[in-house]
Amino acid sequence: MFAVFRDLIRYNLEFAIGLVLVTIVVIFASLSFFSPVDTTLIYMTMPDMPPSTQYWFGTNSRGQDMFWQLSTAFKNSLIFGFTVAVLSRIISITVGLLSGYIGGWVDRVLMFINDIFVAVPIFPVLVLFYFVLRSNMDAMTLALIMACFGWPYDARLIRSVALGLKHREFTRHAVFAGMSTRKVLLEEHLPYVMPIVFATFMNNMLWSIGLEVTLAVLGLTNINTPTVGTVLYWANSHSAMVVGVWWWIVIPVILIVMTFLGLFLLAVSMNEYIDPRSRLRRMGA
Amino acid sequence: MQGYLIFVGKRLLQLFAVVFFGVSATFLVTHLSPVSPVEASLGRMTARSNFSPEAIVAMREALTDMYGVNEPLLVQYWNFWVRLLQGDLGPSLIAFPTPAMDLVMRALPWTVGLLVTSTLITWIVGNILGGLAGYYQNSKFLKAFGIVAIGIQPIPYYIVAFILLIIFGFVWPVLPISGGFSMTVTPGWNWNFIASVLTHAILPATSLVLVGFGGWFLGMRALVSNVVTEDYVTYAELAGVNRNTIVGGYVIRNALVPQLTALAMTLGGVFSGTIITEQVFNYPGLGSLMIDAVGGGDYSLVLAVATVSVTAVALAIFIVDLMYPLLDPRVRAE
Amino acid sequence: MTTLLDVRDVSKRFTMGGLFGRKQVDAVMDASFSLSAEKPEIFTIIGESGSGKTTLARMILGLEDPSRGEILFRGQKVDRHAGRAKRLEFMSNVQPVFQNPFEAFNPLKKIERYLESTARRFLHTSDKAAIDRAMDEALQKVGLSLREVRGRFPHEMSGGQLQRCAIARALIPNPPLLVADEPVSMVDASLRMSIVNLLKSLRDDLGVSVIYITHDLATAYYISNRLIIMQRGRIVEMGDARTVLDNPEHAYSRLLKASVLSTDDAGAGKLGTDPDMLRLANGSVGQAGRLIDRADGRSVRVYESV
Amino acid sequence: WGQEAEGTAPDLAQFPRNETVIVHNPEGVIRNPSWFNIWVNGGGGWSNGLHQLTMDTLWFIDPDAGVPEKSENAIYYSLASGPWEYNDDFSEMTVKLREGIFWSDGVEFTADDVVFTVEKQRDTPGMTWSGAMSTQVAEVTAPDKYTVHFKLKAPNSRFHTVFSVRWNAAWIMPKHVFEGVEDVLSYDYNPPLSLGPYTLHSFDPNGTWYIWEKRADWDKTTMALVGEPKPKYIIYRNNISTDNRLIEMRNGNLDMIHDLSPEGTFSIMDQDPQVQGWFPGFPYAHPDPTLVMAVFNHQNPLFADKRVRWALTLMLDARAMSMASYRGAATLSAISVPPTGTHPRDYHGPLQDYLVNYELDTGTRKIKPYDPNIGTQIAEMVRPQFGDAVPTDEDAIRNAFGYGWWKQDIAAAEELLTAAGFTKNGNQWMTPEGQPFQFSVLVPSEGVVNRLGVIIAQTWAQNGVQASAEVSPDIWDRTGAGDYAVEIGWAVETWGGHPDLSFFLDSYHSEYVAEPGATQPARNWMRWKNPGLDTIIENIRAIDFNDPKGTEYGHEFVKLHLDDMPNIPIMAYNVFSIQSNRYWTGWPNADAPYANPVTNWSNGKYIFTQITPVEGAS
Amino acid sequence: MTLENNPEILKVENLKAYYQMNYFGVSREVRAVDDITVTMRKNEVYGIAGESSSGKTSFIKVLAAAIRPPLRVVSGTAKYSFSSGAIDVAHATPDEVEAVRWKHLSYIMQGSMSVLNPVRRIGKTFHDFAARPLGLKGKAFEDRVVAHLDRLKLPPDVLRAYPHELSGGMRQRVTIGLATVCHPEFIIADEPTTALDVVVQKEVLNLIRDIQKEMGASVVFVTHDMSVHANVADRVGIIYAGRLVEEGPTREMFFAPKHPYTAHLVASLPRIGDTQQRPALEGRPPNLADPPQGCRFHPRCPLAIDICRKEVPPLETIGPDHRTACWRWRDVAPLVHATQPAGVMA
Ligand SMILES: Nc1ncnc2c1ncn2[C@@H]1O[C@H](COP(=O)(O)OP(=O)(O)OP(=O)(O)O)[C@@H](O)[C@H]1O
Ligand SMILES: Nc1ncnc2c1ncn2[C@@H]1O[C@H](COP(=O)(O)OP(=O)(O)OP(=O)(O)O)[C@@H](O)[C@H]1O
Ligand SMILES: [Mg+2]
Ligand SMILES: [Mg+2]
Repeated sequence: MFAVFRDLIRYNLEFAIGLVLVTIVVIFASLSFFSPVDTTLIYMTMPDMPPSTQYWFGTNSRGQDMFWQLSTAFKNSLIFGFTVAVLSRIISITVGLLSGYIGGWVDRVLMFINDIFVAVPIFPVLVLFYFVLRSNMDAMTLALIMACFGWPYDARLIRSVALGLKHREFTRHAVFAGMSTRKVLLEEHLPYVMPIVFATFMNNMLWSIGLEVTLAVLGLTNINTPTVGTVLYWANSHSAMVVGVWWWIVIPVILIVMTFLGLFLLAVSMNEYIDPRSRLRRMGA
Repeated sequence: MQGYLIFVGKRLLQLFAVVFFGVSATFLVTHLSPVSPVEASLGRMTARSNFSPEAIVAMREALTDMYGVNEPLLVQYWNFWVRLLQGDLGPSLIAFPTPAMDLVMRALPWTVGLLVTSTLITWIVGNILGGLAGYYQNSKFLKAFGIVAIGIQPIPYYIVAFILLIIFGFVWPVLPISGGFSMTVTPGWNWNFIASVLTHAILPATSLVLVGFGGWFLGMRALVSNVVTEDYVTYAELAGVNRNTIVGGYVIRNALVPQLTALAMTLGGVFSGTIITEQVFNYPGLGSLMIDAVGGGDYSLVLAVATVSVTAVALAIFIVDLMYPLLDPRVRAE
Repeated sequence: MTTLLDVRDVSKRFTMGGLFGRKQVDAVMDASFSLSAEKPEIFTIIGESGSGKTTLARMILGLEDPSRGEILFRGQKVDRHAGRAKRLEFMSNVQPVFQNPFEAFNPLKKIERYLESTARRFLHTSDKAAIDRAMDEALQKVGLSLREVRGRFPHEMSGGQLQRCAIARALIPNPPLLVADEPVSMVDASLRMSIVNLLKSLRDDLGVSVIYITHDLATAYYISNRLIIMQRGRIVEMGDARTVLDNPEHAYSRLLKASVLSTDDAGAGKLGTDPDMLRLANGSVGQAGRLIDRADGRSVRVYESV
Repeated sequence: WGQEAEGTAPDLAQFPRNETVIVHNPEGVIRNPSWFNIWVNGGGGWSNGLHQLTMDTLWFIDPDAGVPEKSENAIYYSLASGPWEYNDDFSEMTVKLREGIFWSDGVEFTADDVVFTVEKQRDTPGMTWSGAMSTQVAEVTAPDKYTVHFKLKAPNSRFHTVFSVRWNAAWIMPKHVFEGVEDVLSYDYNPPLSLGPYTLHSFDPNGTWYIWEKRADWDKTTMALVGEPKPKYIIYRNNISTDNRLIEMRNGNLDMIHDLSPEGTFSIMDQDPQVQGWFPGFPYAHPDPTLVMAVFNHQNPLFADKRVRWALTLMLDARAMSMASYRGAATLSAISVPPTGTHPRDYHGPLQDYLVNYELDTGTRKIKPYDPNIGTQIAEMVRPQFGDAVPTDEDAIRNAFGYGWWKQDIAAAEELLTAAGFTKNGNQWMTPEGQPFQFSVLVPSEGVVNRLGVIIAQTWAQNGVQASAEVSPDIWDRTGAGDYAVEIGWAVETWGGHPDLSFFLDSYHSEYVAEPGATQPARNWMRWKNPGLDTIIENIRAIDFNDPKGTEYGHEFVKLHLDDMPNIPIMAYNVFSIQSNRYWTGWPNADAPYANPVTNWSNGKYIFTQITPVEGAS
Repeated sequence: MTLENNPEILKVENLKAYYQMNYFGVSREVRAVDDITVTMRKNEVYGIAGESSSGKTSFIKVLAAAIRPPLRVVSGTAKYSFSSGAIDVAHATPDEVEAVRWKHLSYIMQGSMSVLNPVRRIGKTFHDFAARPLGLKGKAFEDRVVAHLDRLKLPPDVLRAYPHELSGGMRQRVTIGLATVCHPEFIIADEPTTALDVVVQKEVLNLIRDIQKEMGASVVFVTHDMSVHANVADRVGIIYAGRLVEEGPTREMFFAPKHPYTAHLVASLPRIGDTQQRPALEGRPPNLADPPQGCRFHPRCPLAIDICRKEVPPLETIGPDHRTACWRWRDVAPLVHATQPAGVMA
């Protein structure tokens, strides 16, 4: 395992860069656990200070130190996005692979449910949940609800790949090698859909973070909890771009781009690792 | 042929079921929401004027009566279906007594026009580039390009939109930044109008494409990575088949089916509109209609949008399912 | 006499295509035969490409439901949808060697996984050493070793190596019935002999019955007890292997035998086929006919018009 | 596209900028753009020019001073030729109408129109003013063509306000159109007739713009009394995002903006010298005649004790609130009257001494909590950033930043809480029942009030009260239903230009306070009941609108409010309405406060009579 | 018939091609092609046989210029002399290779049943593969393809079919058609008939032979089926453990092999009507990652002596066109007689 890791770093520049990017962001986000300031408070410092040695990322118009603000925001958003993505991945992989592999009425029922979830507009549902739960609507609950809506697209995508895998000889071979359905799905088919899982993982994370932004803007989440969404929401409502408080926007954008580029590079190199054939392709085919 | 018809029939049943359950779910969701359309209307009518408390009470009663919201949920549900089957979604409550469907139909062409076009462009661009990037995994250019695509994708949409707005609306004001068409043209099938609609759509569409294609890019790249190692690709390469043909006809084509399903679903989903585009570019559409409807507790309008959207999604999936055998000749109709 | 495997009037029809054209393929039509439990034998299936051999094998393995007829293994219906325990029980008794070794292994996974899983599941052990031993033994039987195979991905192996791995895997549970679909198509003559000899000794020493699907009439003659010859989904001739092959009766069987290349006139470049034979053999295609039992124990399909 | 637009295709030359004013309509996209029946809520726009340019009714009361000489005490006699006339017990009202006023189709406006308007709405539930008419009007008649006579169901000295436009009022319907309409509730009134100086030219079927054209016979409307409106065309358009508005104004495609963020305003002021706000310098914004306050729910036992309410008041820091919400651009008010329009003259100025000397008993000592210099302090705080734009003159500072507010006095607040039986456990206040003093503060989902609410909750939290801001998109529903503890919003809204307080005060009467859980009508969201208050209200009901005693009662109310502190008045709701002098000039401002510049107010039409095109601008 | 005097078209010299990997914690070197020198002539069919995993496919991949990592040419050359010029495919640039592909050099991959794009109609595939090298368009191209298919006994209909609609034999023929439609000078085929029944196999072989004759092309093909070599090849080369151990005219190879492995291979063939127990080779095929010293066959060779264990036997020419790499080739003949069933030599 260690050797794999070492070789990934050594031979795969993408992996190394991706790892560095993601590590930086994760460390940055983890710093929020040691934040010396309460990031929900406003007017704790001079507003609108550009980045300096005192305030590395400057301060915003609400008098908050952007360093800690962003650190907490990234912690919250990453945890949120990850939770949604992981949960909905679990559902979509399970449904997609099962549906494709087992077929028949299981497939029909699952796809039926799937289609309903695709078809029902998520927005009124979120609003309803908001009104019903109100202040009990915390990030985790929201993540759970969104996970329930984040899987069906990808489940269909995975299913369509799984449909092809079902008829491949190696699946039958695996069955006769005594592998259980779970094993067949997880060990034989899952690697095939892993590239899709990675890709949809990122898309889903973006979707959830984006939807969180929209909800924040509409006042359906607590905008005083720092998240990437609320940071940008506040920047926007203080016309930060117009006024020239660029660091309020540019720094979070750079960080989020770093996060996703890093994840992308990691995903690409993981895909290569999973598929030994593409590993070879990169060696200069 | 007969077998296929049976398949179509079964699938059609499923379509109806999806629409039924989807619409019912939305019905339930909206009617469980505590936002009261009466209060919302009342608030709008009485805001900033000095209505006496008695007058407000009287109005509340009148509105409650008029909107028929005092009936039991089951009765409302039954009435809803009875009306829906007659093609009537009832009056909008925030715009009482205008039929909700009228409001939807007015916003529909804009949203659908803008979103369908930009989604298609996004899909095509994303898939072609994703296919290329997945195939030429060592190409420096495509790698760089992939990084740019992946780099743009996570930038929050309104920031991208804002940058476009500043660049093409202010710094170099060559494109209109508001509305669906200019005030100086007459809607209709005349060139001025069409040109105006097109120029007004450029910025919103570009912003949508910019942030949107990364997702397809990622998806396609991932799908392609399974295909490039297939024997038929290797063989075509060995035979010196034109690279473009390999990418298009061999690699992308084989990875396309799942992306088509996703496209269908996305296209179905455009019927819920995009709130932020509509706000930033003042573009008419369903997104903000939906927000207004939800905010105003306007069940009828939410349901009208939802019904259109649910039907569109279900139909899109249905069509793709029917086309599956065409897209992938190997597929056996079950 | 109890039967090990009873194939009763089995047919399989596939439906292909979609929107416009729909095609029905009768892959197997009314196939019947049975294997006895007491007398292990090598039962060979020979036939045209696409005549339904693999389909028949799949149905026996319970991977495909027959459209008609039924298949019984030890008196129990072979059922794709049986419970997991039952299926496992069945699999420990019947093991396949799949036709295309390039397809039979997941290209993303190491080959040893299949062997390991088989050993773990059917030898009911989770002792690493025991599993390794079982794997190595099986691989040795086909001229490989665990050392060579371990850590390798399918694309790192030659076709023959893969095919041998597939055979080795099927041998691990010591099943009473082996369904081998062209198990030696990709190995050299020498290895082919050793594998064929292996099948033979499995039968003779361990009482394993083998359903042996092949295009190689010579090895079929060499090891099999009985054989069937298939053409377009139909069994056209069935009986004792040597009886049939020494003196084939059905037109297609005869064509088959005549088409076997011989090394006798090596370098002479004789590749012609007798057109009359070809015509006769093709003449029976599409006709139902009837299987008639002959005195020498074989059955031959005859056609009214012929 | 839904429908063909009205009129033919105008080409660009048809709207030369020296003839056209472009106004921002804050309503957002209008859902049902072809709906002009303002008497029914059909999803059409109101502030899209419809009620500003085509509607008229008996009187207008400007929230600011009104055009000099054309108005009296900010009151315009519009369709009425003079003031309202009540009988002695205010149970009947007679109105004399103006002669020579014509609808845009050439039909003359008469008393029949007024009678029709009242009767139609009274008899058709669901129309906008039907509640107002049906609960009050017993009979309406037209003794002659230019006189209307109302018999009321109960005496009401403020009945005329139903027909007095502040933001809007019961607009008069054209009888000759509506009498032929079978179902008024589903009639879209497209194209609308106009009783004002403009008529509909064309509009966007998607509801994002409306173009209005000046009537050739504009002098046959009440606008003739004020002057000729200058623009030939007025375009109302919706620009939803702030950035979009800013760019459009800088590109010369917008002359009046309804509202911006404070920061957006500061930046455009900084970059575009042609743009102006209400105040020539900081804080630029126009104070609305609405008062933003922290509203307590009096049916919540936590806030039953006025010492608690006062304690919470004294915990607040006016400077922090001003900075956090408006970045200093707030106009503070310590009393329950907004510091806008003519109110400083009538209330804030006269009551200043009273406030300075106001004593509060904390239970252990007496303090004077008022700080008349807060405005100066805030001015000093923002001066480093805005420099010369910040006024230095004391009067100007008072107008812009308010007359003063309470000093933050934590010690006094703690004494008050202790006196009320609260105890402090570490840094946490506990109620007399031993529970943590904990509640949530309802704030709207965006804008300056949201920012204000957040800092208020935060300040309380920092001082040991577990208050947390809760964003609520349905804040109206919840305050109405009493489903909240503290809300940041307004329960006070006045005429602005007129000292009468009945606009909000009448509904404060205890008879209207709803049971817990039931919806509270009109403004008394805090459900405050006070016998003294009822007396004041009844006194006001008994005198005429223009009776000078009204102001005295107003002062009484303010004092009562101070003693009881039922909600905490904080600041005017300042609107960052700005105008561009690029093509048009002569906009109202603090120096020439002849009209409220906020674009959705229907009084705004007076502005169009006062502006002039800029020479050589287009 | 002898082709001895035909001009050379391919000259392989000291070719070494190894699989080299050092990645993800695994490092491995497989010497799949180890020092092969061989010459092929114009208009010749050269059959390659050998043990499974002895490096046949690897060798042929080099010849087809299908060298992809981890396969690397370590040393040696593989030079073609095409009518258009000479090219060393072991070291040519992709562009150079591109220029000769299909026009001069075509390749039928192992497992050729699955080399057709499942979602492309055969006609399209033909177009992809052959239109450019042929330089034909539209009708002219189609006519040419139809004519070629006709020669392969395929109806023109197949152009409109998808691969899955064809039987295995048809697909195999399509692949052959693809490889031959441009009349290349050199055709490389890796087990082209493995999956076919004997009837179809015979047809297909017949076809390859016919086309080769007609076009005057050279064919090198790999198969395990010695009877196929016997009937198709002009010369046969035997590869054992990455080395060419013997090559010679087909007849001689079958009737007078001069290497014990060849002898064994020929002898191990069973025939119909023959049930005699046939011995398989003792021992296992050598592991190419760690091949034995000296002659690589020695651990399994009945004739092995000391020298065999120490020194690598050179490839000696022992007759016209006949070369062998065995220290004891002179002693092989009795072996043949000992293992071959009676009557074979007749
Ligand atoms: N899953 C399937 N769907 C549709 N048709 C099928 C399927 N599997 C097999 N067939 C068809 O059934 C027929 C029999 O195929 P099968 O694979 O059993 O032949 P085979 O005798 O094994 O041939 P070969 O010798 O080439 O392996 C063929 O025509 C084939 O095209
Ligand atoms: N990609 C690879 N990586 C590592 N080793 C490989 C790879 N491909 C093949 N090999 C090894 O190289 C050796 C030669 O393989 P090759 O495919 O050339 O054999 P072959 O002679 O064609 O065998 P067969 O007749 O079974 O097809 C084998 O030991 C095989 O395991
Ligand atoms: Mg088969
Ligand atoms: Mg090979």
